[in-house]
Amino acid sequence: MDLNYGPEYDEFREEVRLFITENEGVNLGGSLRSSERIDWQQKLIDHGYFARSTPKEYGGYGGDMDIIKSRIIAEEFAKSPIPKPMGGQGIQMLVPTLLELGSEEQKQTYVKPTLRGEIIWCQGYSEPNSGSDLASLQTKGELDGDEWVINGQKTWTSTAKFAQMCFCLVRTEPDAPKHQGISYLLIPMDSPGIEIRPIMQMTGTADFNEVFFTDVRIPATNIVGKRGEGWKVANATLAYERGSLADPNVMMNRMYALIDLMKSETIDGERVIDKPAFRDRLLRIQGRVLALQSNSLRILSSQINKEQDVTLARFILKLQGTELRHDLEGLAIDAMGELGTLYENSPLLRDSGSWQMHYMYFLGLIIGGGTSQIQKNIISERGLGMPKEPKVQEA
Amino acid sequence: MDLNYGPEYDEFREEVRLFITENEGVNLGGSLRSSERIDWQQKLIDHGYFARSTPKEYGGYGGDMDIIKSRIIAEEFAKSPIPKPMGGQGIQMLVPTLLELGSEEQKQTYVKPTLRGEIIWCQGYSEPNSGSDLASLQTKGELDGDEWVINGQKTWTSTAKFAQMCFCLVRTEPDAPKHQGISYLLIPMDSPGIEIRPIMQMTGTADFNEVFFTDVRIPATNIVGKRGEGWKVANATLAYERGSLADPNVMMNRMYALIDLMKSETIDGERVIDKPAFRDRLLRIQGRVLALQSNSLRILSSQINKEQDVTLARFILKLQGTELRHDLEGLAIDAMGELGTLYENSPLLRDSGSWQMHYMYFLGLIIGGGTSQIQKNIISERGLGMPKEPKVQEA
Amino acid sequence: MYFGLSEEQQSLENSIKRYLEDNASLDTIKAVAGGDKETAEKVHQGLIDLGISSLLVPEKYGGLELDMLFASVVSGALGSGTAPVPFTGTYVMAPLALSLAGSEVQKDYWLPKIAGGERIIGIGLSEFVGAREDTAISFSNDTLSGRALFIIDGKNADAFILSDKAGQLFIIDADDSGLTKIELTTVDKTRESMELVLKKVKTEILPGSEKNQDVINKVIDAGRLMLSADSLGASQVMLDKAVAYSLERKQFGRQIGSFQAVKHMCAEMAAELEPCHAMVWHTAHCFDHIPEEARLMACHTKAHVSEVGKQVSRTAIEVHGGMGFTEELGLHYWFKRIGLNRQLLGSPELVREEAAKIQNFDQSPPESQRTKEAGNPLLV
Amino acid sequence: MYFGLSEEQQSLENSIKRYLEDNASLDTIKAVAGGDKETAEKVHQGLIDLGISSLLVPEKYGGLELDMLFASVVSGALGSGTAPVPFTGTYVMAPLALSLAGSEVQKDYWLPKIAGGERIIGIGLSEFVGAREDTAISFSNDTLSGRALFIIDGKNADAFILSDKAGQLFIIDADDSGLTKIELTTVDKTRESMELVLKKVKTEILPGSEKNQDVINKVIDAGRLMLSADSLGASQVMLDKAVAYSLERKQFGRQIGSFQAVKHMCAEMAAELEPCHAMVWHTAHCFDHIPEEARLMACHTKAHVSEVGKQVSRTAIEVHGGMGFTEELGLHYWFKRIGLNRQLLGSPELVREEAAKIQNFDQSPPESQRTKEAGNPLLV
Repeated sequence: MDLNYGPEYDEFREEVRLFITENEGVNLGGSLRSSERIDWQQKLIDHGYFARSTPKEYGGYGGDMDIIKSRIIAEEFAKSPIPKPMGGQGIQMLVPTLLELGSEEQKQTYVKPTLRGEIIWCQGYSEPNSGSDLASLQTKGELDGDEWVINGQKTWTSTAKFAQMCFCLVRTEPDAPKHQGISYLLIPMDSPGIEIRPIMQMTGTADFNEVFFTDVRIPATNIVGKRGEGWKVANATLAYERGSLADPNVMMNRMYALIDLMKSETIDGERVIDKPAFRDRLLRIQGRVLALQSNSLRILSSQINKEQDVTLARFILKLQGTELRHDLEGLAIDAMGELGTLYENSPLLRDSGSWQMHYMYFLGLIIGGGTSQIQKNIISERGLGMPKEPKVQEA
Repeated sequence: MDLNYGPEYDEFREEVRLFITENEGVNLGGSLRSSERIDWQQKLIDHGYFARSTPKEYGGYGGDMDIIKSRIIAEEFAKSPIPKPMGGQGIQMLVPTLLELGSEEQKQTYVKPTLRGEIIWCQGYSEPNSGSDLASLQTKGELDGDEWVINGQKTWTSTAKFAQMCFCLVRTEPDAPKHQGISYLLIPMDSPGIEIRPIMQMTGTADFNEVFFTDVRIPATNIVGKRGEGWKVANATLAYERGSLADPNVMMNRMYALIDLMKSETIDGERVIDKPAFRDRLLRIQGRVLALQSNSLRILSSQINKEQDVTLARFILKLQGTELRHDLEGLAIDAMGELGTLYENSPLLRDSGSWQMHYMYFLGLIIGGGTSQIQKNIISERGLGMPKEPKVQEA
Repeated sequence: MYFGLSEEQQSLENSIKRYLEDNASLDTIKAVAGGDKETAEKVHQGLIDLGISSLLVPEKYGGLELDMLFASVVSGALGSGTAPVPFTGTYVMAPLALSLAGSEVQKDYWLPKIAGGERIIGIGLSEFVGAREDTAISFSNDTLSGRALFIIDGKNADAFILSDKAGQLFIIDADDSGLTKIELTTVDKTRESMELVLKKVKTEILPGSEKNQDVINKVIDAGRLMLSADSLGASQVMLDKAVAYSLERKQFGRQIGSFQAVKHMCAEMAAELEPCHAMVWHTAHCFDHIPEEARLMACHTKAHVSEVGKQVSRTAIEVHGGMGFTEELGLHYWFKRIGLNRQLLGSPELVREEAAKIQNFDQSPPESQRTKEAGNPLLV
Repeated sequence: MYFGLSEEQQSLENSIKRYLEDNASLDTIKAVAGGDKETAEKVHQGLIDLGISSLLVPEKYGGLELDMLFASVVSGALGSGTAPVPFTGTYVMAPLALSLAGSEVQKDYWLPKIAGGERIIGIGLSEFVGAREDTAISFSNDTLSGRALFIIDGKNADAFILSDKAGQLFIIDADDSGLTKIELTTVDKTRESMELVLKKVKTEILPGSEKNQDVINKVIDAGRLMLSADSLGASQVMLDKAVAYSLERKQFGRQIGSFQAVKHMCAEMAAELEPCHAMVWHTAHCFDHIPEEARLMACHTKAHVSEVGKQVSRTAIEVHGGMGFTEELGLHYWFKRIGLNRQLLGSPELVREEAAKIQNFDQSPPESQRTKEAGNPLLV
C-alpha cells in the first residue's frame, strides 16, 4: 500500500498550481462556443491539462497516459474557481470511441474540433420504447445510394439544442438478431428533417430532448465500425458513462458542504448539527461516503497497476454513488426543514437551491444510464456470476 | 368509526376478569398432556373462552362466532399470568380444516380430543426440496388395498416429537399436474416406519424436525377431501398461518418492554433512552408498531363488518409484522450493547435472553411460512393485480 | 365496533375525488403551477361548494360541524389530486383555533365567513414548532412584532393566526400597515408559501389560548394529521400510477410489471402504505373521541407517513423510469407535495422528538415488569 | 501509488485461509462451540506457527514487526473462518499497548512471550468506551479495584490490560488473589467473554499511558479496525455462501439464483460489501502512515462495517431459506460473530458519536464557503 505519488508528482502539482494562479482571472464569456472558450480549451491542451494522452496528430497533447497526473489536474482544478476543461458526451464518449474504432478520416475530422469545443455532440441512444431494453431500438437507417436515410425518434438526448453532431444508434439490419442489427452513425444536427423538442423535467429545467428524424440523409461513410456492429461500438463507452455519474471527489465536497450547512442552520437557536438525531444521520452518510472514497482509490490504483482486479468495485459505483448522493442531498433538505423546500429564486433560498436540485437530479441519475434495477442485474450476473433472466415462453 | 364494543361487551369483560381472578392459582404441571392441562382446556371450553364457536357435538362451546368476545378473552388472558388456552397447528389449522372439509367420522374422531389437548398434531408440508415451491413435494402415497403406503421425507415439522398425529401433504397421483396430484392425509405418529430427527437451529433450540416415512401404512379412510384435492384443502389454513405470525398485541407488549429496557439500561450512567440516536430509533419503531396496530384494528373490524374489504391489509401482515419484530428485537440488543450479546444462562443476562432469542427467531419467521420474497409475490400478484412470474422456456 | 369510514365519509371522499378528476386534471395543475390564478380560484370555489370550507365550523356558525375523520378524508382526497387550493390552514386549523379559543365576538365574526368560503385565514405556527433563522413573534401593547415563516394558506388571506413562543394565539388583519408579506417559492407549486414581517401590527389574542398551550397543541395536532392525510392520498396515487404504468410499459418483450424486481418494489410500497390508511383514521378517531391519545398518535402519524411517503414517492418515480422524471407525466407534483408536507409543522426527527417528550421518556422510570417471554412459542 | 494488498499480504491471507479450511472446518467449529478445548488449542497453535502472535511485536522483541494492514488481513482471514482463537486483544491490542506505553521492563518481559505465543493477555477497555451497569476500574496505592466487562481474549489469559476512566492503562496478573473471573456466555461460541471483579489487585501502570489518552485511543482504534476486518471477512463469506447456495438450490424448476429477487438481494449485499474492503485497507494504511486521519477512519469503519455486516448476515440467511436457520449449515456462526463484533468496543451509535467529537462538530463554526453548485451539470 502506498498512497504517495512521489516527488515527480509533487513537482507536477506545483506546476499546475502555478498555471492556475497565473490564469485565475480568465473569463470565457457566456456562450458555449465562444472564441475565448475555444482558446482556453486549446491552452489547456497545450499545457497537457486536457486531452493529455490523445495523440498530437488528432489535436491532443500527445503525452503518456498518466492517471496520477490526470488526478492531480482534476484535484487542483476542482479546488480553484478557474474554468474546468469542457466535458460532455462528445469528449467523454465519442472521442475515445473514435480513437479506438473510428476510421482515420473520422479521427482527423472530428477529434480535434471536439476537444477544442468547436463541435458539441449529443448522444442518440434511448428511444421512447427502448429504455432499459436499449437494444430493442427501432430508429431506422436505410442505405440509399451513398447516403443513409434515417427515420425515427430518440429521447433523453442531452445537449441536443447546442450540438452540431449526434452519435446515434440506428437499426440498419432489420432482419438480424436485435443486438446485431444496429449501426453507430454520426449525424450532423443541421441536417434537414431533424426536429428537437425539449423534455421539461421535475427539476424545472429541460436538460434532455426528444429528437425526431424524418428522412434525414447523411453520407454513407458516417458510420463507425461496420454495419450491424453498432452495439459493440457503443458498449465500451456506455460502461464509461456509468462510472462517471458518481465522482467521489464531488461527493466529498458535497459532504463538507452538508456539514457546513448543518453547522449554520439552526432550530430554536440550536445548530442542526447539535441535534443528535440529525447528526447521527450525517455520520451514517459520512461513513458511506468514506467507504466509496476508499473504493475509488482502489479503482484509481487499478488504472496504474493493471494487474489489480476491481471488476466488482467498478460495477457497484453507479448504484452506490447515485443512491448515496440522493440520500445526502435529502438529508440537507431535512436539516433545513421548511427552508429546505425553497427553490428557484425564492427569498431565503440556501446555496442557490442546489440541495433540492441535486436531490431530484440524482433521483434522475438513479434511473438514467441504467436504472438501479439494471445495475443490480449487472452486479449479480457479471459481478457474482448469477444466471441471466431466463427466456420467457411466449404466452 | 366506533371503537366501543358496547355495554354487553363490558359485562362480558367483567365476567372474563372474574374467571381469571378465580383461577389465578391454577397449576398445570409440567407435561404437555397432563390431566391438569386437559382439565383446564375443558374448563375453558365449558366457559366459552376457547373453541367458542365450535359446535358442541364436536367438543366445542357451541356459541356464535363473536370476534369481539374472542378479542376480549385474548386481551384479558394476555394481561394476566393465567395459563393461555393451548394453541398449536392442530388447533389453529387442522380443526378448522376438518370442520370445513372433513368427513363426519373425522370430525367425531379428532376435533374434541384435539381441542382438549389430548391429541397434539404436527404439520407435514415442507420437504427438503420443496420449500417456497411447496407444490413440488415428492413424499409418495400409494393405495395398497385399504391402506395408504407412505414413503418420503418431511422437514420443518414442529412439535413432531410430542405429536400423536400428523396432517400431511402427500403425492398420491404422480401423473397429474403438480397442484392436482396431492392428497391431505392424517397419519398416526406411532405408525411403524416413522423416524424423527430434530433440526438444531441458530437459536440453540430444536423447534423443528425432519420426519422420515418408510413404508408407513395408514387406513385408506385417513384422507381429508378427495384424492388429488390436498392442495386445495391445505390452502385455506396456510393463509391462516401466515396471519398469525405477527400478532400486534404481542408487538405492543414487546415495544413497552423495549421502552422499559431502554429506561433501565445505562451507558456511563446515562440511560440509553436519553441518548437521542437510540431514542430516535425507538420512536421510528414505535411509529411502525402503531401503524400496524391500527391496521389490525381494521382487520378486526372487517371480521365483524363483513362488507369491509381488507385484502391488502391482510396480505401485508406477515411481511410487515415479522420484519418489524426482527428490527424491534435488534434495537433492544443494540441498546444493551455488549450485554445484548449474552445468551443462554449467562451471568448478567437480561430478560432470560429473550431479545436475542426473538431477534433470531423472527429472522426464522421472516423465512418460514412463506419467505418475505414469496410474500412480496403474493402482495404484488394478488393484492395489486400484477402478473405472475412468466413461465420459463426449458433451456 | 366499526373501524373504517362511514358511508357519508366515503361518499364525500368520492365526490371530492370525482370533482378533482373532472376539474383539476393534470393539465389544470400544470396551468396553476404556471401561474393561472383564475383557474385555481375556480377549483377552490367548486370545492367550497362541496363543503370543504364549512366542514369543521360548528352548526351555529353556519358550518357542517363534522369531525376530524371527515376532515382527514377530505385532506386525503385533496392530496390524491394535488389540489391547488388552501385547506389545512384556513379550513382546519383556523376554525379549530377560533372554536377552541376565540371570544364570542371573534367566533361570530370569523366562523360564518370561513364556513361560507368568504374569508381565508393563513396560519403561521412554524416558530412555535421550531424557529428557523432568528424568527420569532412577540406580543406587547396589543401589537405583534417579528417574523414568521411558511405561513400555511397565506396567499390571498384576509387575516393570519400567529403564535408567540409561549404558544398563545393571535389574529391579525392582512391589511395592517405594519405587515409585509414576502412570497416564498417552494418546490411545490400547487400551494403557496409566505414569510411575514411584522412591525407593531395591531392584534387580538384568542383569549382561550392565553397562558394555555392546550389549544395550540390541538391545532398543531390537527394540522399534522391533515398533512399526513394529504401525503398519504398523494402517495397512494403514486403507487397506483406505478402499478398501472408497469402493466402498460413493455421492455425486453414483457410488461415491466412482470419483472420480480418491479413487482417487489410495488409490493414494498403497498406494504408500507396500507397500514398508514388505518393509522390516519385511527389518529382522527383519537382526536375526536380519545383525546388523551391524540397528540402521540398525531406526532407518530406525521413522522411515519412522511417517511413512508418519501420512500414511496421516490420508488414510484423509479418504477416509471425516465418518464417518472418528466414534467409531461407530472409525477413530480405528487413527489413535491409529499416533500413539502414532510417539512411543514415539523420534519420527522423533530416530531418524533416531540413524541418522546409526550411520553415523558426523559423523566419516567421503567413502568412495568418486563415480559419474561422466551423459549418455544410454537405451542402457545 | 498502489492501493491494495502486497503479495506478502495476499500470501499471508491465503495461507491463513487455507490453514483454517484444512484445520478448522465447520465441524471443528461446532466441536469447539460444544466445548472441545483441545481442538481449539490445536487450531490456535497452528495459527501461532503461521505468525499471528508475532505480527505486531517489534523485531527486537522477537516479533515480525509488521504493520496494521498485515494485521487487518489476518483478522479478515480469521473472520472468514470464524476462527475460534484469540487475536484482537492478545495479538493486536496488547502488543500495541505495551509497545506504545510499556516500560522497558514490561516490554522485555511481555513482548517476546506474546510473539512466541507463550502468553495470552486479555484486554478490558469496555468501561472506557462506555460503561454498562455500575462498572468502573479505579487505581489507588498500586492496586486496581472495580469491575470490568467483556474482556477480549480473556480466556486462559495470563494477564489483563485494563484502563481506568481517565484512559490510563494497567496490567495485572491473572492469578492475583483479589481477582475473580466470571465467564460470560454470548451468542458467539467461537470466542469467549469474561467479567472481571477486582478487589485491590496489584498492578503496574503502563507508564506511557499516564495522563495521556493517546495510547488508549490508538489501542482502541486498532481494536476497532480488527473487529471490522473480522466482520468483513465473515460477511464476505456469508455473501459467497449465499450466491453458491442460490446456484445449487432449485425451486419452481429453476435455480433460485435465477430469480430477480434473489439476484438483487445478492447484488445489494455485494454493493454494500465491496467498498468495505477498500475502507478497511485504507483505515489500516492511515493507522500506519497517516495517523492524523486514523481515529476518524477507525470509528467510521467500525460503524459502517457493522451496519453493512448486520444487513448482509441477515440477507445471506434469507437467501438460504430455512436451511440458513439451521445448526447443520452453521451459517449462524458467522451471523453471531458479526453480531458480537458489532457491540464490542462500541456499537455503531456510540462510535459514530465519537466520530462527531473527533471532528469537533460540537464546537466549530462552518469551515468553508459552501459550494454554489447548481444548474446543468451535463456539460461540465
